Amino acid sequence: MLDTNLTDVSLCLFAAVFAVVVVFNKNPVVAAFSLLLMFIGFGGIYFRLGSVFLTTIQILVYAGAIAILFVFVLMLMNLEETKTFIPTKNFSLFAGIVAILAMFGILTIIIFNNTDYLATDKLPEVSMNTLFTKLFETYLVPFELSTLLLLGATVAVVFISKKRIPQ
Amino acid sequence: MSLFPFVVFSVISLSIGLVLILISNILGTKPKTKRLHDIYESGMDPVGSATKRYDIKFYLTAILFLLFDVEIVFLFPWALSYQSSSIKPLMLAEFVFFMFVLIVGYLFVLLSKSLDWEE
Amino acid sequence: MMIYYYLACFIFALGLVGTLIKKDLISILLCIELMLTSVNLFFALFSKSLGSADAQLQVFFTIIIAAAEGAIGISMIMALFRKIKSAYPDDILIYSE
Amino acid sequence: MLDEFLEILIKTVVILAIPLGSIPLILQMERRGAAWIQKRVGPNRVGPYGLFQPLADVFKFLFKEEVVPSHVKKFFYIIAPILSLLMALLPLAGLPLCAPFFIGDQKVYPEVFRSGLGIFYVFAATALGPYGILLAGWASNNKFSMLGALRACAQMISYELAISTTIVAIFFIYGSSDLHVMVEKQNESLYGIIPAWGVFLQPVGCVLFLVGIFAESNRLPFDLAEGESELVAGYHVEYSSMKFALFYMAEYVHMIILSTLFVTIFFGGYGLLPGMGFVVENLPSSIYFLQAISLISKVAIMMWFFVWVRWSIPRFRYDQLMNLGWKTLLPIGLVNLLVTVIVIYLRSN
Repeated sequence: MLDTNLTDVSLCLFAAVFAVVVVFNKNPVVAAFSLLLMFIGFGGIYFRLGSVFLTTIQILVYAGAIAILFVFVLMLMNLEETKTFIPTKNFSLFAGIVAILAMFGILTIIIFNNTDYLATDKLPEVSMNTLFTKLFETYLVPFELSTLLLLGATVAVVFISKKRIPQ
Repeated sequence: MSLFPFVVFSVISLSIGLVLILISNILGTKPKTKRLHDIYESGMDPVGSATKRYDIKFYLTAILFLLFDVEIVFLFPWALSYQSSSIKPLMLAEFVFFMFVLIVGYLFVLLSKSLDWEE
Repeated sequence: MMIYYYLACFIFALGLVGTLIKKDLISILLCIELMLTSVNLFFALFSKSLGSADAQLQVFFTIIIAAAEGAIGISMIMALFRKIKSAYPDDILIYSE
Repeated sequence: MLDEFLEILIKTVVILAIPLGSIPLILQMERRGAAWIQKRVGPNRVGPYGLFQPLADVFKFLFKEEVVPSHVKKFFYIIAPILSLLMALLPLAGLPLCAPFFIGDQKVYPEVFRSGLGIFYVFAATALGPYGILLAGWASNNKFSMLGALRACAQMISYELAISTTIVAIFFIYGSSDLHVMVEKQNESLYGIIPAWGVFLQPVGCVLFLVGIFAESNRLPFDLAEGESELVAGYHVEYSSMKFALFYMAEYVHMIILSTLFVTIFFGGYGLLPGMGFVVENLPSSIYFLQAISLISKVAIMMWFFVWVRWSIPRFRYDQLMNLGWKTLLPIGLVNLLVTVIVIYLRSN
């Protein structure tokens, strides 16, 4: 599992570059499009990891629906480019420090807690069938509850956007 | 499993478009008048910006699509695993409940007139 | 394999920075999606490392939450935008005073 | 490694050449067909029966004056048609042209990208279709383009829902997402007489899918994205010369892909046409070739159907279109799914 090859590196670079564009770009529409490309890159990563169905969901839901929603709304809203980011120098410094802390925090937790499992290679692949069986047997209740969550979201969306707000 | 075939395929497809545009760029005549570069608006001078705000229905459609799409995508694994499942009655019950919630959501959206385009 | 852990950390940190420095609500929402995706990647990686299906199933539920969050978030932003013609939190503060 | 690369390259070229090469033929068929339906003559000047007309069009596109308007976002304006064509071509990598065959004792799959995802791959790749259009509309910085792109996108995503419900029902019936498995199951026969095509197992789903592909590919009667009387030409109003041609190609490739998917799911895919069994008995090695011919002729019939509908049914109004998608097709799809599942459950007990 430690054998990182060219595919992994290029996939990571692809995703990382577009993630950087999402954050450090002045034009929100460009940011939304790079978010889309990053999602597609993540689909590739899931494919490399052998979780094929995650790739499907990643592309269908994230790239096919969520990213479309963002692009749509940004096109409808026409935000000004100059107002999107970086207020002051001090604030950026603060944000940078927070980011570095966060990154190293997560890494230390992962690496120094238990490195054994990161190196194992001979584990069986999780097949699509075991995954689905588990979803519909062990995770039955969360699965059904998630539909209720979506129902709630639908109701909320309809109410929020229906209400005519007086000018 | 390898992503290699996919990469080859997309690079070739991408290069088809690129090459065609390049060729037409080289062969095509260059425009002679300035007026050609104006916004196309039936010969009038355009008024206002193109990215003004459009009808709110468009984004409502996109949001509702997102919500229903997620629900329907989660039916895919169900449909694929039903045949090989050992507990078919339970699976059916799950499905019926799922569809019930989905249809209730749909009816709510329908009755709230969010889907009406004519006003 | 390890490189994906680095990537996930990096993207999570980027999302965090984005939520702090971006000034309009939709971009902030974009950055939150960024963080959610990186968490998904973590789950997928754990699933691979531990050879278990549970972590992958968490991704399914995270995706549902991300979808619901995106939908509600965007409709709230649009409602605000229609009311005060702006999508910047600073303006909302001014408006509420 | 080199062998593998060569194999991928050959498959890619073949899979890309067939649809791209047939676009001129389809165009000619469409023009002459339109003329025939409307009792006109149609293009008949270039070459015998006007057969070289598409070729002349290609040259015209290549030598046409290239206009890049001054107000566009230039980078995105130029990559939008390229991306559009790319997104349209991507699903091709997962579509099978014939059954898997053997070279020596190595099993070779006809798809370029054998991902284990089957139809999911095709479906996910088609879900990316709206982006090229949205990018074009936004980059053109023109009201007509923008409105056309928004309309096209809203329409495509609405009908995608109806198509998804059908695909769930299809998965349920075949129990697999692999297109080869689907075709194999359709080559069995129902009650010994009729082939077990998807259209007989899922008649309602078939109609839903058919309407869906018309809307997804933005064809008449659903071409509201470019309704001439309202939006001049929709999202590609600012595009000229080869860039416009790329959008045109993307639209036709989209049609071809969706028809292939439709035919593979509902009409036996590359299963042999009646009468071909005789040839296979005498010449067993020709079977893969004949399978490809069968698939292509089925898709060609679909293409003619597109033309036929185009000149027979008037354009919808936009609200009618959205109502059809959300208030008619989606509930029918959901009920169809529910009925299918319950009927199959009751029959298996």
